[in-house]
This record gives sequence, C-alpha cells and structure tokens, in this order.
Amino acid sequence: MTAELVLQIVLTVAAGLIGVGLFGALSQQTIVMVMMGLELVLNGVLLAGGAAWYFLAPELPDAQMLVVVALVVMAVEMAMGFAVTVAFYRARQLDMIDMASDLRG
Amino acid sequence: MDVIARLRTWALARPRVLLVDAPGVTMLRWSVEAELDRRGWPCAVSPADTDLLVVLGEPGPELAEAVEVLWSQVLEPRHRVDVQRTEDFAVALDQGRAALVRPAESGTKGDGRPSPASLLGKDEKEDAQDEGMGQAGHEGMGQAGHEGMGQAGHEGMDHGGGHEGMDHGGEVAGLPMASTGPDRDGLELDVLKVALGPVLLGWPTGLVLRADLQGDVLTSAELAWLDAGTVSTAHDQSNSQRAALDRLAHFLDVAGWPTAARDARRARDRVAEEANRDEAQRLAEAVARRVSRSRTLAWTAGGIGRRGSGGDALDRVRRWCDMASGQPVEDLPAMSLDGVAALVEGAEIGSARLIVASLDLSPVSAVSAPEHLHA
Amino acid sequence: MLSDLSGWAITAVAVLGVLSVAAGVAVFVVDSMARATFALLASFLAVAGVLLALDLVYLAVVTALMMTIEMAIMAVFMIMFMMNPAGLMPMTMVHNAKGSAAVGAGVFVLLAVGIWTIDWPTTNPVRPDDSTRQLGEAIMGSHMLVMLVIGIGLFTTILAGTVLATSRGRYDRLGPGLDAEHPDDPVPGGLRR
Amino acid sequence: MPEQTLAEAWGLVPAVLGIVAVGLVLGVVVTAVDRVVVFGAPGAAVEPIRSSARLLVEQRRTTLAPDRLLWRTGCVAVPTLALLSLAVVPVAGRTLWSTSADLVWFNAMEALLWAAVWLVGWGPNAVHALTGGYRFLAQGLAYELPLMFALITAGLGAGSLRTTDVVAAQESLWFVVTMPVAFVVFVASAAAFAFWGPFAAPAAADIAGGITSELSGVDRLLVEAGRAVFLGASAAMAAALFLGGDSGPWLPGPLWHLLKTLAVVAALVWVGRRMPVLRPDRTVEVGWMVLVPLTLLQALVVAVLVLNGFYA
Repeated sequence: MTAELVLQIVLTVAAGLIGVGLFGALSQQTIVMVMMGLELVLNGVLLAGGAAWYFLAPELPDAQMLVVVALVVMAVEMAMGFAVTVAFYRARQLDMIDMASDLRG
Repeated sequence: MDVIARLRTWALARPRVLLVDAPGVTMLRWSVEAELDRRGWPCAVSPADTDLLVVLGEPGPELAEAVEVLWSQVLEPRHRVDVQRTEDFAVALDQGRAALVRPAESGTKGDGRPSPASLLGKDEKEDAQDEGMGQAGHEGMGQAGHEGMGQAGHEGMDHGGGHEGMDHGGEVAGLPMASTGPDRDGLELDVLKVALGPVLLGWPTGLVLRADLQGDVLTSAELAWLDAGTVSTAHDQSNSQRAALDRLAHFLDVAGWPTAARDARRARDRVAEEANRDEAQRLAEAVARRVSRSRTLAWTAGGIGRRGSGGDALDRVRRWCDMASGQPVEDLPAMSLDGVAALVEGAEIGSARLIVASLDLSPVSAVSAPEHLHA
Repeated sequence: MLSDLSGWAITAVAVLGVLSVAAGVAVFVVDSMARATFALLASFLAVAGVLLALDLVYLAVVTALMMTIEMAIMAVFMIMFMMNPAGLMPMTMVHNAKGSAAVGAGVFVLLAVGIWTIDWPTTNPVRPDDSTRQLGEAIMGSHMLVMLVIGIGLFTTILAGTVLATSRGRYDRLGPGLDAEHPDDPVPGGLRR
Repeated sequence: MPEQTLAEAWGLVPAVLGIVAVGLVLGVVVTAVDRVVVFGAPGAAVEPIRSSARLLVEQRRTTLAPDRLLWRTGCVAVPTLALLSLAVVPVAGRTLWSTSADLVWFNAMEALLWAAVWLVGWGPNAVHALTGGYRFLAQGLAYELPLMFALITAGLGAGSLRTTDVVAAQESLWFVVTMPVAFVVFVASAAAFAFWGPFAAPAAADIAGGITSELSGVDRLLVEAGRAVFLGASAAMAAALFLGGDSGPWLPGPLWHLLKTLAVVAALVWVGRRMPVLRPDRTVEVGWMVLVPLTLLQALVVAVLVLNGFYA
C-alpha cells in the first residue's frame, strides 16, 4: 500500500470526524452538547494535522505545532464553555429570584 | 474436586463479617469483636463486601426488617448467624464459616435473593417520601430503595434522575425522577433523598438519618431510632473506660484510621482482663495519647459539629481519650436527636458521619430525652 | 515508534480510525450523558492511537492526557446540567436534525472529494530521529511566538473562566473592609487561613 | 537506538507477561505490607492472596438500573491502566517499551485511571459509590498538576522524558538530593491516585466504602488489584526517577531497584497508616494552594541548576 493511499484513508477518517462533529454542533440544543460537537471537529483537525506531519512534511515541525494549537483551542473552548454554563445557571436562578420578589412587591 | 474444595476452604477461612448489634448487647458485641480480631476476620463496610452476617441479640421488628433487606444484598457465598448469648458465639462463628465453605447446591443460587426491583416495591409502603432520590443523576435506584438500606443507604438510594429541566415526574425503573432545588452554591443541583443507617460501620445501630443530599451536602436532616419506644431500657452498665475506648474505636473507624481503631479495641478488651491491669492501662493510655495528640486528626476532623459549650467533634473525641486513659471526666448532657440533626444540617456526608460518631447516641438516652423524633 | 508503515500499523490505523468515527457518532446517538461523554473520550483515545502509530508519541500521549482530564470534568458538568444523565428515559434533544445532517454530510463529501482527487506530494520525506525533540526545539526556538501567544491565551482563559464561574469574590469572603481574620467560606479549606 | 526495550530484548509476548508478573508481584507486596501494618500480625502477609481467591468464588453484585457497560469498563480499566503505567518503568534496566515521552505516558495512564475510577463510582447507580466517584474527581484534579510537575522536574534534570535516560542521569547523584519536594509530592500523589491510606476518602468507611461499596466478586478483585499494582508501579517509578533506579554497589542492578522499591513501599505504608483518612475538602486546598506553587518552585530550582551545568 502506498503512503499516499494511507494518507487518504486517514484524512477521510478526519473528514468523517469533522462531518459528525458539525452535525452535532449544529443540531444539539444544549451548550454542553454543542461543545462536544466542536470537540469532535477539533479531533478531526488533530488527526489531519498528525497525518500531514507524517506523510507530507515530517522534516518541519509546523504540522506538530498545528496539533498543539488545536489541543489548546480545545482546552480553552472547554474551560470557557464550562464557565459560561455555570454563569448561565446562576443567572437563571437569579432571574427566578427577581421574578419572585417582583410578584411580592 | 478435592483440591477445589480445599482451595475453597482456604479462601473462605477468614470471612468478612458484618456485625449488626441489637440495642443492649454491648458486652456481647465486645466479646465478638475481640474474637474476630483474634481470628483475623476483617470487618465488612457494606453488604457487597460481606460474607458472614452476624446478628447479635434480638432486633426489634423494624430493625429485623432492615436486616432482612441488608441480608438480601449480601452475595453468595454468604451465611447468616444469629447470636443471642455470650457463650455461643465462638461455636456460632465456626459453624458460620463451615456453612460458608459448603458449596451451594446448583440451583439454589438466587434463591432468597429478590430482584432489586421487587425490593423496591416492598419498601414502598414504608417510605413514600423516599422516592425521588436523585442523585446527581442517575436515575433509578439502586437496589432496594431505601430503608433498608442497610448499610449505607446506598443501596438504595439512588435515584432519580437528574434531570433538570424536565420536571416530568416520570418514573424510571420503578423510581420517580429527582427534581432540582436551590443549593448553597446557587447551582440548582439535583436533590436526592437518602437514608443513612440503620446499620453502618461506626454508626449507632438502629439510628436512621433521612436527609436530602445535593452533591455530597446533607440538608433537611431528620433522625429517628428504629423501634423507638420498644427498646429495653436495660443499659449495659459497663466500665466507663471500656465504653470510652469502644466509642473511640467507632470514631476512628469512621475517620478511616484502622490501626488506631484496632489498638483502641485491643486496649478495651485488655482492660476487661483482670490479669494484667498495668499493661492494659498502658495500652489504653498509648492509644488515647496517640489520638488526642494527632495533628493530622486535628487537621482533618477539627472544627466540625461545633455545639455550643460542648466544643467540636474533636473536643468530644479528646474527652473520650481522657476517659479512655482513666481520668475522670464529667458527662456532657445527652443530646436530643433534633440537636444532632441541627449539627449535621449543611454538612458534607463524611463530616456528618464523623459528627454522629463523635456523639454518644443510644436509643436509651433518646427515650429519656423528651423531644426525640418518632419514626 | 514505527519508522516505516508496516501492514500491522496500517491495519491498526484503519481500525482505530473506524473506531474514532463510530464513537463520534455514538456521542449523539446514546441517550445517556455519561455514555456520550465517554464515547467522545473513546474517539479521542482512538485518534491518540493513530497519532502514536504515526510516530507522534508526545502529541498522542498529551492528547490522551488532556482529553481524559477534560472528559472526566465534562462528565460532571453533563450530569449536573443536562437532562437524562443516565439515559434511562429515551428522549431526543435536537433541533433541525435534517439540515444539520445535510451540512455535516455535505462537508464530509466536499472534504472527501478533495482528499481523493488531490495528488499528494508524498515523496520520501526526511524523518527526524525524534518527533518529540523536533517539537520541543520548535516551541523553544523557531515557533516560540506561537507558544507565547498560547501561554497568554491560556492565562487569560484561567482568569476569565474563574471570573465567570465564581459568584463569591474577596468582599464576600473577607467582609467589606477585607479585614476578616478568617474568610467566610461555606466549607473551610485545609489551610485555616 | 542505543537502549533496547524489553520487548526487543525478550520478544513481545514474554516481555508483556514478564511485566504483568512484575506488576502482580508488586501489587501483592504492597497489599501484604499494608495488611501487616493494619492488622498488626505478621501472618497477614498471605491475606492478599487469600482475599483474591475468596473474591473469585463470590457472586457479582447487581443493582437496580446500573450503567453496566460503563461500570464493567471501569472495573477492567483500573488494573489494565495500572499495568500500562508499569510499561515505562525500567525493570532490569529496560522498559517494556520506550518512547520519547515516557514520563508523559505515565502521567496519561494515571489520568485515564482517574476516569476509570470515576466510572466505577458512577456505574452502580448508588449514592455512596457516586459520592466516592466525585470525591475522587476532586482529589485527582487537585493532585494532577503537582504530580505532573514532579514528573517533569525529573525529566528536566535529566534533559529527557525517557525513563532510562533519567536513571542514567543519576549515576553521580540521586535526584532526590536536589528534588526532595518533587519526590515527596510524587509519592503522595501516587497514593492519592490509588485512593490509598490517608487519601482513601473516595473509598473510605464514612461512605461505606465509596466507589468500592457496590463491588463484589471479580469486580472488586480487579479494582483492588488495580490500586495495589498502581501503588507498586508508582513506588518502582519513584525509585527509578529519584533514587537512582538500579544503581548501587555490590549487588546486581535489578536487585537494587527492587530494594529501593520495597523501601519506598515500606516508607509509604508506615507513614500512611500513622494517620487517619484526610478529608478531601481539606486536602484539595493544600493541593492547589501549597503543592502547585511548591512544585513549580522546585522545577525552577532544578532549571537553574541545569543551566549552571550541575547535572552535566
């Protein structure tokens, strides 16, 4: 099997991950599930970056850097997603309390 | 075949024992514990961990029912031993082990083991309000819903789902779903109803704590004794030094300090032997000193369960240490169950266990306290 | 660890690839939030396995490490904030599933067509002895700027995340004059400050 | 490559079997030492094997509406990951397999162990098990970073993430001399990840055994074995990273490594059993507020020493 064929198989898998992830990110209703879709997309990017390094340019570190950046983007996305979710939950409860006091007043 | 039988005998030579002591059999429990220590049979902390269920004395009707549920959760090979009198227990333990080793005939497996769902139905009558239990999440209760629960409540309890958001009140696996409630951190976490007790390690047998659990924080706690009112008032009048060492051992079990708990029990048993008073006193003082001076224990258990004049859990344990080493200590007033419930309110589940273990609760003192709760 | 692609490695890559996509699909198929989270983790681990086969040891292991921690934390969030954490009650929570599926499939087809029509330049490249060393030297040398930006970005994330997620500030803990001897926390920590 | 892996030296299958055997022996040793200390009787040393045999004849527990798939996955994953973490620990001077990122591999296995243990708590659908699972997550999160920094510090001193290189770099001076904080933090974090001794809160008696409360039979055996093997593997790793691995006079190298591992195990059990279980709400603050800065400082000190050519 030639290296090119293997590269194409791996990249197809990466494309599959990106496609599935996009479906999830677009179709899900809750923040956390949308985040999971985005993570899957980035997972595809990881795979594609790794394949690009191995088959196309192993003498250069650029593809590896791409993978590192994708990992960091995932971490940032997750952390901010969780923080926003927590903030949202608090805000929702505050709203409810505000409404209750409005009724009384 | 012979080899297998021998292997089985060897493997089960030191079964794990879950002790259930009916009220008023303290001395019997002490002797059985001493015997278990001598034989090197470990104590179980949950039914899943149990080979031999040893019931001491005669449990009242409610406790007996709880023990039945507990028994239904013990896994084969298992055996139940009832011990009534002090002179029987060594023989009973030997017989228990022999019964354990005998391979169950094929086909009996599963007999007498109701499915978790059927247990749920049985318990329903008992506690309608326990449903709902949703812990964090998952739905469905664990085995047996509750009450019984022996140990730990865990079993049992669990369940409902976490669903926020959807208050459909539906049922899953026979269990209602949990709902959410306001919590300390403002995050609307799921509320799970739990019942701790009546049989737990280092927990007064027969005491049941019902509470809401959010994450691991207990709220709206209520305490009650099983068989309240029917308990014989015959209190074992035992040596206060031995009693203090026993309480200390219970507390150390809960605090997760097995070596100190073992030493406290051994000291307790030595104190009873008249032969070697000095050595017993030395052992008791050593363990008392070790516990009361432990910085790590002070760090981990300090500051919880603070009660007006009585200090926190750690202060109460240090009083026991003083009693254990033979110094006279004046008694703290007995605490009502409502008072205890107020102490564990808002505590993390582990702290609540430590708080209860740091109070000398017994059904007898509850009966004498006028405002105790009835189940 | 493989310097050339053996038959075993190709098989492993193919199996892990299928596994990663299957696990990715499972994320949106299973009802249970806990299972969805761990399906995503399985997908990440499969990709990490492929990276391992592609000689990117450090990146593979770091992917496994970071994603495991992330998914463990994610599981808690999924259970705290989502309906149906254990999936005991069948339900769907999607909107515009058909349109999303069309977009997902369309992007996949587009990418796949590109992948299979481009003539990839895979002519015996020079492999470094140690991909980890190559990455390390790039981070500390030619690509240091990337790392600096990443570092600042992560630090900003820590600050922003903390600000968003906490509701109690130092005035809540130490009083209006910040002069309380002990902070007023619901659970005192181990430092007795 | 100058250094050879065990798999290359012995063949893959014998090497894997050898590592599994070493892992099991280490696990039995850890449990035996622990039992002897806890029960205070020297005869307790055979108890781990007896308990294993007893668990094999026991029924498996079922609960109502468990997540059986995740539960069983977690139970199997715990010992598997413990053995995988042993794959990068040098045994007889070689590791089962050698990568350019051994230390990160060890770290990743222990992070995966974290997820697996949480699954064991989640699976049975029971209060105490889940509470134990959450405790473990909080504890793991707080001790993950200190452990990572401790591992990296050793790698920094050696200038390599390969464990055999780290061992080789200690020929003149054991790393524990210049990295005492990293050594202690590593061993303590390993105990935290094996939820053992003072860090046993996830499986403590105050929640009826926590994550182990619903385990019986072969499931319990797997989880208990996994934690013992992980503790043993961590002790062997600590001996390799900080105590010079197999270097030592007179005796053959592997024996030295074994002796050092046993010393670490003995010290760990002796210290660990002298204190009660530390409650997680107390320990996590120490992890975040004390150990993270302390290990960073340790790494800084080592970095300065490296720049001065101290380890060259």
